[in-house]
Amino acid sequence: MPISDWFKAREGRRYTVASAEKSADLPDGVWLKCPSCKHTIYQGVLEENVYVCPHCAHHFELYAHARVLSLADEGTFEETESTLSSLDPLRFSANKPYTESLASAKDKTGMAEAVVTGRALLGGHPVVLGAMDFRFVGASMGSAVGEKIARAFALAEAERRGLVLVIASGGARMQEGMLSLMQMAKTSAAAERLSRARVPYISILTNPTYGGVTASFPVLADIILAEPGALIGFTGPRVIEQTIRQSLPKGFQTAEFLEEHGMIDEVVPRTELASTVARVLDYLSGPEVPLAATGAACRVPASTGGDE
Amino acid sequence: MPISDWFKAREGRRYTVASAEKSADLPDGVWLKCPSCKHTIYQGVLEENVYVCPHCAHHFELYAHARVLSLADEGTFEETESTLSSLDPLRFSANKPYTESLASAKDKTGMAEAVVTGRALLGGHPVVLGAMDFRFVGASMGSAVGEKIARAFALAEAERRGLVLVIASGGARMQEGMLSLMQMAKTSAAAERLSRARVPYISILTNPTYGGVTASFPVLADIILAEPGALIGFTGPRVIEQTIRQSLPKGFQTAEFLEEHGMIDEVVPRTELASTVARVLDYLSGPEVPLAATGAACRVPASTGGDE
Amino acid sequence: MAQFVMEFERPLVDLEEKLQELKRLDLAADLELGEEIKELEAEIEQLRVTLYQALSPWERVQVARHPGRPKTQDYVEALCSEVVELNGDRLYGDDEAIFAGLATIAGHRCMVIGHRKGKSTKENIRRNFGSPHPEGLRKARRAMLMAEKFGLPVVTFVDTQGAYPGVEAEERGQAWAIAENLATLSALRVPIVAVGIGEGGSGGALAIGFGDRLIMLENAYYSVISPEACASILYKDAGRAPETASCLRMTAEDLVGLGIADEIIAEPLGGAHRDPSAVFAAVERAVIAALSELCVQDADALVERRFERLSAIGVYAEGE
Amino acid sequence: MAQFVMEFERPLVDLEEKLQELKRLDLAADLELGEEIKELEAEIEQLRVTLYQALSPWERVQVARHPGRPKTQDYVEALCSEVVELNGDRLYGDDEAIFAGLATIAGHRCMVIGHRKGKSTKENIRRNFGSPHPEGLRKARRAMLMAEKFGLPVVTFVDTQGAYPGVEAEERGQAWAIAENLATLSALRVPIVAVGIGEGGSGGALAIGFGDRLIMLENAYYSVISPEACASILYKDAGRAPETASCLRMTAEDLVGLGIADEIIAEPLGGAHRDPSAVFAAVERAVIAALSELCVQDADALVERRFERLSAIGVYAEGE
Ligand SMILES: [Zn+2]
Ligand SMILES: [Zn+2]
Repeated sequence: MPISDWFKAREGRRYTVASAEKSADLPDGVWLKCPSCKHTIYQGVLEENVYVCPHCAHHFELYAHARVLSLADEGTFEETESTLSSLDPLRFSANKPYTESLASAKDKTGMAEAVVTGRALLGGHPVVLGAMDFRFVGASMGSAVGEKIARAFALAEAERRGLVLVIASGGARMQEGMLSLMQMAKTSAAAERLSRARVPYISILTNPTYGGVTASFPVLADIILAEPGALIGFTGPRVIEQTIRQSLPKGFQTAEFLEEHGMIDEVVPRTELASTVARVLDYLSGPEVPLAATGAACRVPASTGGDE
Repeated sequence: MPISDWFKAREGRRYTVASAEKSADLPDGVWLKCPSCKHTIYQGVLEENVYVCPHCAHHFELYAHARVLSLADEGTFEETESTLSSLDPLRFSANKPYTESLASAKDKTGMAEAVVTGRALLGGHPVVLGAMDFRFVGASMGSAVGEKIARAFALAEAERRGLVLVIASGGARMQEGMLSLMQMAKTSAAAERLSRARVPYISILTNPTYGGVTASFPVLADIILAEPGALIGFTGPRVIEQTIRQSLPKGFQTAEFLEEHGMIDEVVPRTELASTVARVLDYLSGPEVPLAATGAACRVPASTGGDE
Repeated sequence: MAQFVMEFERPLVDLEEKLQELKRLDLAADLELGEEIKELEAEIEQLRVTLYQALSPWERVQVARHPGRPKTQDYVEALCSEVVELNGDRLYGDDEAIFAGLATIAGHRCMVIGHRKGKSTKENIRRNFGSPHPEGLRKARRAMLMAEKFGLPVVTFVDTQGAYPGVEAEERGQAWAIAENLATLSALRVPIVAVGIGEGGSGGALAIGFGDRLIMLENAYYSVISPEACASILYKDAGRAPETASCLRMTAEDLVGLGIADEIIAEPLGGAHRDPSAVFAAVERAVIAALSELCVQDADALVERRFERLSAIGVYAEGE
Repeated sequence: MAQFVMEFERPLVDLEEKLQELKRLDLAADLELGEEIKELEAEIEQLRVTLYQALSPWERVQVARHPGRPKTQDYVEALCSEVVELNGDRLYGDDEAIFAGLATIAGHRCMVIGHRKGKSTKENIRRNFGSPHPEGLRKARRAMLMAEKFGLPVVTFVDTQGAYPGVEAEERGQAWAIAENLATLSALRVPIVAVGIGEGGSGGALAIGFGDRLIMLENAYYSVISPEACASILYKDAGRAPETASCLRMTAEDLVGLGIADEIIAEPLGGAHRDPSAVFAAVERAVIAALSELCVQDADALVERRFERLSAIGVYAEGE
């Protein structure tokens, strides 16, 4: 079913779908303006096209739930840990109390935290699927995000499901101080465990992916994909400019720049993400029996011919 | 005992010691001229100083047997595989027959092949020790050199002795064609086995170390040392200049250049090599019981205090 | 583009051109040149066989370097489906001289790695004529380790003049990158099938160019040094490469004789470029046969056999 | 070099200078100023205690950044013997902002890794003020893996403002290098003891800065973001760093409270630079105590406990 119907079916939750949908309270059939090419687009068309402008391929921001639905086989996504949420362990109140930031983020998004995780099928493969939502305190990683990510890794390992995570983040959540920084170590430890269990892990870097989050679980994936034009880096461009007192090269920190510099596997348009991930899983998701038990060198013995 | 006495004690073998010794047939007490600073040096002094010029620290070429003796604890070196030597499997005779090159190399050096290997103690540690001799067909690696190197790795693994190899080479031995190229894979495979057995391996790169030899076992060591000023690389400087049609940067491919580029651990003057290697072995050579058998996280439990 | 003519095939090409001319006459003037044409065709056929059936090593090198010869990307396109290309070494850069990707060959899911020469000058510049930098070899190594992690056999296509001999390649550790690939290939716990499809230039070829099977195309070569460089060293005259090409024993047949290659795939008369699709089919059959045999083997035994196979390479004497 | 004076200790330094003056007068003129001197000394002592015994977080940050504060190389010199330095990542370069080496601490053979700030402007430029590039972090990782291979415990000294925020660092994968270190540290099969000796700036610190024990010097800090950067973001005014330094809970005491650090080593009044040798002795005792406990543990259990320790970090709510 179309994403909007799915949401209607879950009334009471105020999920929104994508950044262009800010006019969604208007009657059906509303037209939206692409910020890049200035074309007006019928909303239904945009929705069908996973919020990629059909005229200039501009990728609108896609919110976490919509993202997850855009990747999962229809009707298969089941959310996990949906009630896990942040506290305010530091009683952080510089400028604006952290509790206020959290409350307004919850109100704006209808989410309990900045990441959605769950079980799903993807191209027929059982996976654990997660996506981050930049509207929620910049999708920064505090204790709750770190814990949800770590549990996603643990679930993938326990059930030997491929893990697919869609990343967007401004970095660590400074309002949780060192608890936030340590989530980098915690999620990287979880990623290392999954890797040693030889369960496949694919990350999809979207705009923007920065700071301490970039420097942890997202870049430890077996296959790293990124959306066209997404800005990805450790240090933000303004800080770098202040440090080196020079302007930055053109295209710096774009997905395409990172591909050229050997850091990611492929820049994939959003419309092809689901099929690309499914194809990768065809290769990396094997039968449930671990290799060691069979002794054979390969996952797919010659006699089976290959197509599962 | 001094190196020259050791050689006298092994009469019948026509080992020579170092490049400066070409005047060794003159009576004792001969004076030699340093090609770098032009000082004349009493040969005995040069010998005591491991053939390093006491005035300018120029490192004279040091032949394989002298090299081995300069590293081993006195009187402990026992040669292995001393009779292993090359054949002419390709009946290679472009310009000059390979058999002739081999015969004249044997005649000139008194060696059966371009590498000397054996058991020894080094700083009290049981080791397998090897050194290559540039005078022997440019210390290029044919089947015999590859086999001797592979056996040195196997011996080190079997007896859990640290492996110390002193490298000098012009590269693969083209007169053995593909048999020579495949020695790169064969010796690298041997190095990988030793590494997985967690037996320490230290290589010492000396002038010159080039070509297919560089690109195999020497750079797979746990610790890579090099002599000051030694030229080390994959492609020789002349070929690179012809390819890029530019002159090369100053200091290109020197040991110091490689250290700056992160490829080697330390440039160590020849006079300090034995003590440096011994110190490394203090750390990496453990008790004979493999770690796995004890379960403990560290080689040296706290209670023993450390000094063996 | 005009047909590229190798020097040694000039007499044949001349006859072929004459034949084309006769045929045009035949059609245009409706003359009865049938007999002449038939005779010429027979002559051509005989010359073709004479010329191509016993190519000298140096002539084979020319064929291996023929610009129209099928390249790694042609094999990937012809043999592989469901390709997912992997980019980058995750350390420094992405080297377009090396291809790495997940791919399916006749139902076998594999990791495919190959040197990637260009087909035009422009493409060749981008791909550095198929001569890898360290980052290309490190990308290949990443692919090998991924294959091992997920139990996928590795299939490599070898076609390079060698690792790139440049300043930056040396600075970033060309020798280190090659050696680490050799060590990794030697102990990788999945089957490795290497196919020599064109040039096999020294360490840059070897860094992805050996395993449990080495399959050589009839005119592919594999050598410790290029015949020209060898001639330069020995004779100070690169022009004597035809001689050194023979001395170096670098042909497919030589490699089987030396116990290094396992199998030779016959090429169409004149070379693989004369009938690529026949070559693709033959390569696919050979690769599949090798995989079918290797994939069911126990991983420990596989690695042990590979080690023994490598260890056995070499001819030397022992004893006084 | 003139004593570096932190702003908050100016009143104390003024009194100390006055005392020196009095003492010079006393000696020169042989006057009986004994009483005045004694009084001033008592006053100074009291002020010193008042001033230093309850430093604010922002004052601690100043102490942690004091140019005379002992640095990694001072600890290596004071605590370690038989040092063999390791250079290079074997991939791209050697980063002097990171030290790695085999070293013996009171009989314990270890792998020591640390951020290395310079002691002079010239040295700081060479060492990039202790802010690592990816190649420095990759050298550290190589050292970690070598330690694991040969069963050596890892001891790290953390002292950096952070990973270097430059164009080339981004190009060569700063985030990738940090993340790989985190993954490696999390599963390394030897004990890891990290010591916060000065600044603990974000990911660049964390990349060598956690393990089985985290020991903090009293005035060392460890933070997700520098107080200045935090103030810039929140108030558009870096000058309000004293406030954010408190909010961020970045002191040694805070870290113990949060369950992240295990232990605090007291510093001499005024900071470690006032009596380095006492600090070296205390650090050595703490490191040795940790190693003695960790080195006899079973490697599997060690890694499992480290994972559980990391997994337990975080404060969150569950349930509607
Ligand atoms: Zn548009
Ligand atoms: Zn001299």
